[in-house]
Amino acid sequence: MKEAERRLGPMSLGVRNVLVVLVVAGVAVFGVTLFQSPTAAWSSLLVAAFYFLTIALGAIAFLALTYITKAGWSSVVKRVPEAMSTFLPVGAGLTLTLLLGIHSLYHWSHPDAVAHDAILTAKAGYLNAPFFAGRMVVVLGLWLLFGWLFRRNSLRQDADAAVHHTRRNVALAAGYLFLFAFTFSVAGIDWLMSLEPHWFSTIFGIYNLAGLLLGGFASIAVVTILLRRAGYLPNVNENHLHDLGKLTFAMSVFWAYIWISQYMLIWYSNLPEETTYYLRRTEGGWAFLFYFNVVINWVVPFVVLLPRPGKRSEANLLRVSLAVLGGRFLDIYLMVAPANSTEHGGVGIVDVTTFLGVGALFVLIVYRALARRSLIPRGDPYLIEGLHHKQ
Amino acid sequence: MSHAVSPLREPLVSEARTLHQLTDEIARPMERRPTKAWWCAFLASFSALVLGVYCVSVQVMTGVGTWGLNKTVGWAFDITNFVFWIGIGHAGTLISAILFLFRQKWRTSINRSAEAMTLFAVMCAGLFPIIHMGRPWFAYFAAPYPNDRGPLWVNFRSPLVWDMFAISTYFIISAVFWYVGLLPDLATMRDRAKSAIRKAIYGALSLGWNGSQRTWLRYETVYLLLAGLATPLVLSVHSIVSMDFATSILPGWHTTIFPPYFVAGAVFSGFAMVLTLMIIARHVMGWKHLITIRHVENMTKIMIATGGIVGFAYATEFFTAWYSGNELERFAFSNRAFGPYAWAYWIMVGCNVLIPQFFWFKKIRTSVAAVFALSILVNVGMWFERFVIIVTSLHRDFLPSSWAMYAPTFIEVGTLVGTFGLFFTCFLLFIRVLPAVSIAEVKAVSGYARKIGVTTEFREQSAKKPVDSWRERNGEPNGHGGRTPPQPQSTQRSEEKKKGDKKEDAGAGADLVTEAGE
Amino acid sequence: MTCLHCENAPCETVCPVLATVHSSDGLNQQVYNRCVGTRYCANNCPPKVRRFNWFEYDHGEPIERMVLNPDVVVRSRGVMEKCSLCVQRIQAGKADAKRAGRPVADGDIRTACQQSCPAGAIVFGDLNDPKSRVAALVKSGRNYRLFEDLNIGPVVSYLTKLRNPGSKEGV
Amino acid sequence: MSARMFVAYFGSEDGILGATRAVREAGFEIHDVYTPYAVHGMDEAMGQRPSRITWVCFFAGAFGLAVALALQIWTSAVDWPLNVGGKPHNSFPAFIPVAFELTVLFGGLTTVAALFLRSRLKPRMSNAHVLPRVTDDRFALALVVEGHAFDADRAEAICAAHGVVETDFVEVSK
Repeated sequence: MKEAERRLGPMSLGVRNVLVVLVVAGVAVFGVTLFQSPTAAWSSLLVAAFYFLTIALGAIAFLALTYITKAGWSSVVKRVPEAMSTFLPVGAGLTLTLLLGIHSLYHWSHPDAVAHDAILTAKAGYLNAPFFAGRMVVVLGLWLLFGWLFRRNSLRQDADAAVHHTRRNVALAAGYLFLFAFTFSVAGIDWLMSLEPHWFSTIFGIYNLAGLLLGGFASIAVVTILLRRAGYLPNVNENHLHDLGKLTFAMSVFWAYIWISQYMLIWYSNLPEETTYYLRRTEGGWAFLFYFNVVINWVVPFVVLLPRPGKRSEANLLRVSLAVLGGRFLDIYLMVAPANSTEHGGVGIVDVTTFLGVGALFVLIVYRALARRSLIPRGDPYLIEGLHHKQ
Repeated sequence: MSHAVSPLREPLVSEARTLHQLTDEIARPMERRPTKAWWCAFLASFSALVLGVYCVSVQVMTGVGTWGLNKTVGWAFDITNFVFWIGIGHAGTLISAILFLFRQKWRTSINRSAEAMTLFAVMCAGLFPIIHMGRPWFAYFAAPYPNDRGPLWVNFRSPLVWDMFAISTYFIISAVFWYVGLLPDLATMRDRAKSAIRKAIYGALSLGWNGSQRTWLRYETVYLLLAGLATPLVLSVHSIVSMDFATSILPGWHTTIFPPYFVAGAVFSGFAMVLTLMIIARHVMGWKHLITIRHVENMTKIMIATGGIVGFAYATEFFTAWYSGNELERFAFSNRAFGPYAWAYWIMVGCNVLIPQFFWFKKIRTSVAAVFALSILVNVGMWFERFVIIVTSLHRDFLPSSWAMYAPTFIEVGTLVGTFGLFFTCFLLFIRVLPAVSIAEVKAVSGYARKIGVTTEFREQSAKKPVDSWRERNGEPNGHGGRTPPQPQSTQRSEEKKKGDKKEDAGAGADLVTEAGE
Repeated sequence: MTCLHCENAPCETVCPVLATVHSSDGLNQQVYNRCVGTRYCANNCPPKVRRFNWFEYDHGEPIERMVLNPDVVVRSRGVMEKCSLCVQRIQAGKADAKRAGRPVADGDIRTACQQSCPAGAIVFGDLNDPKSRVAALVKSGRNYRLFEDLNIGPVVSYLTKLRNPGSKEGV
Repeated sequence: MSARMFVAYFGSEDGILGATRAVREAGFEIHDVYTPYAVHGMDEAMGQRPSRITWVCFFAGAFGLAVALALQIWTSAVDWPLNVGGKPHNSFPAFIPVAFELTVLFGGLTTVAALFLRSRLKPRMSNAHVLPRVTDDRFALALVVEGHAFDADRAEAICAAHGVVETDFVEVSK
């Protein structure tokens, strides 16, 4: 292996400039909209921040899951999720910014609204601004800590090839997965479910978790394929793509399973306090997006990735993963936008520009992280299995 | 073997064995007479089964009134047992299908018994939806068959109809999966059989399996496909079972988290049962090198994970009931934790949330006795989980005027005991007549991660021996281009038999060398 | 309490064998000879108004049996039952009207409970007929339905007492 | 139906894998390989194409799905539409579970039936057609003898290089 294949060179200036322009444009449009329609602006930031935060978290979940299941094949791609996890501090910062827009986003944050609403009064012990902010700081802090630890241990292994780094990460993964399921569930309830403070669904946390894993795995596939096309990661063969495809496929089916569980149970029981959520989203312009969400997040990956060649073809996997990443935006958007919008459907300009701005930031940060370290985890004891992976 | 294996991997078969030794060790328990312990266990199980048959007969002849139900609590022991047994079955499919898809090779030595367990558990479970009916002789009404009643079909909106489809599909697919997995081993049994009857029975069942690679390739494809089908199937079955409750409008039953939560709970309790059975089996059958302490550990780890999901679901449910701000929801849960059935609730929490936390400690995970005891406690807890969900939600629902209490009768308890009798009777018969560990699959992984592999050693051994060629047998020391007329078929087979005996001796010699080499 | 004959009856959707369905009159019907007795309907009934035949009850000697209502089927064991809003009387009333060649008039059909209530506190009629007494009472402002937050749409409703809103009175 | 074959027995997976690869490269026609367990990489060594049973499974599953949806929609909304709890006659979300189950049932059963038919697996009382010990600890390589010039010396030499333990001419059923 040549050193050049292991290291990513600096980003070309043209690409870099485009990304910087996107970031600046995002900030500008967001700033302007903030004065015209603060709810729309904050909603767009919530969607974009949550989207990229969950992709970084999905990458950490991938690492934790492969550690705990003692997967060997994933060793050759693990630098990709590690690099993606470095977006976490920025994502956390953007999420904290949302606290400034709490009154635009969350109806329960207005004390006078709570006072006139018996249900909101009953929940005020949980849904109040200080506690909300406190929970946000704690969950973000925990994720930052674990993301940093996983990557640090893995990078240290490059130098000394010691097995104890792997063992330590396995132990960390066991604890982290528990902690993460719990904290992410809290985050889902707080940031998204409480947008409609009367509505509740016990599966909501798992629904978001399924989406997070789907988006995380799809984006790992995308970055891996792009690097491979550029001549890096020469050890990633179609068997690895097959596994990434399988995981994306499985998570897509899992997401659909959770989606239908929530939808069908609420449809069946037909209780007014629950059906409001779906009634709002199946009216007017939202209806098309609502059903299209299922098509792009489940039907497309299911049909394309079901046959074996579908998962092993680089181009195929790339296309489907990109479709899924688009679907993830739609999924999050559908949880956020209808909650505070009086309009019936449609994605606004500020939603697009903010999303692209945060996305450009994401690409800049992940690229930097990829370029700083060897793309092959030389010291990983499972590397031998990853290099000779075949199925 | 040429596979690249990480130095962190440990062998799956903990002691070196030749292939023939593996065949022998797994097949021998079926070829010798049953032990005293087996007879004791069998008699105990069979007595329990007889008790169950008695209780079910009384109930079917007299009416559901022999149970402790009332107009408020319409389901209790019946559906609790149903969900409990279905849950037990789920670990079998998880081990055979999901772990297969995840390439967790350690599943090989436990999947056969776990799948058998699935079948027997589903049999026990399937009993309850039938006997819980007021008129079980009309159970076929729930099937959509052409009829002249108008025509009257069934209500495809009813979760009970979904259940019927789900459970019958689950049973059929599990049975087929199990049988397909058994084929190579049945052939091994056929070829080892001494008596003509055994030979005929195993011969008929093994469908003429001859180890052909062309068949193996299709077989492996089919196995993968069945695993791919069984994985969503097992998720769907318990999801559908959970929807019996979740589609209702009853606080405590209607909650959207039920499908994934029930699946996790099912796997949790199923693994507890697999552990209970496997710990006994490895002890009684002397299979400690096949079902190693690492297998036990891996299963406890899965229990930590699934137990964690279950605990997480309890917390979510409780929190959301409060968060909903809905008085009925809040009451349903406070009644669970502090009402008249609080004892059942806290047994459930204790056994399902606290007990698995012990498995974080390696000392406990590797202590077979401790794991055995804890796995039984988990099963107790999971039984109570279903009891709590069903009874506490029903007994105090919307109108306080219809609140009531429930207590089981002798008939209900006897029926539960009877299903345990059925389960263990079937299982004990199973280990007498079918290989309880997959011979072919264990052989395939016996050399895994072993530096001085069985296969290598055997090859060295055989390479040293002079090749037993057809030439010598025909008395033709020189080559002749392969135009030899082989012996007539009839004599050839007897010839081969003799040869077989000779090889048996050679095999034994090779074994000795292997052991000496260790 | 009696069956509320909900429009979105939670008992109906869960029955596997279609033994409880809605009639075109708006009744929640129970088909005894189709019922297999899963008791699922009773579990899912918020007011818990369904009754199950736990045993085969003794209906006595042929002479004793003559006290049973000849218009109503005797339910066997293992079958769910409940208020049918005197479906036998509804059918008879409709048949009488048909024979007389006129539509069913308000007050033609009286349920057994209505007939036996000395205070006349129970009113039965066609809700779709705006001129019927029951429709007028429902519009009176005193009317309320149970479990409205469950969206089950009970057809049987109650009137609040005028002077003491705390207590309830039958329809 | 049976034909005479040259059969070489091996005591290990590695032996048979190597020998199979070698005889194929040398141009011998492989009738089949008989092994006690599924040997990984054997399909490649023998030059087998992936099984087409996957397609059987896919189409059978799709057929099951279509049958299930048709049955449910027809019985609930066409044949005798009943008002059940105010739910629509075509209650599609409620039909998903049964549709899924029948997809799996049709797919699974048809796949196994296809395996049995294609591999001609059917009950047989005797094991006369099975090579000795291949269900225990032997790996057998059967080469086609008839129909072309078969060089037994060369075959034997190749097998010997891979640790053959026994060679024979046997009538093997086709």
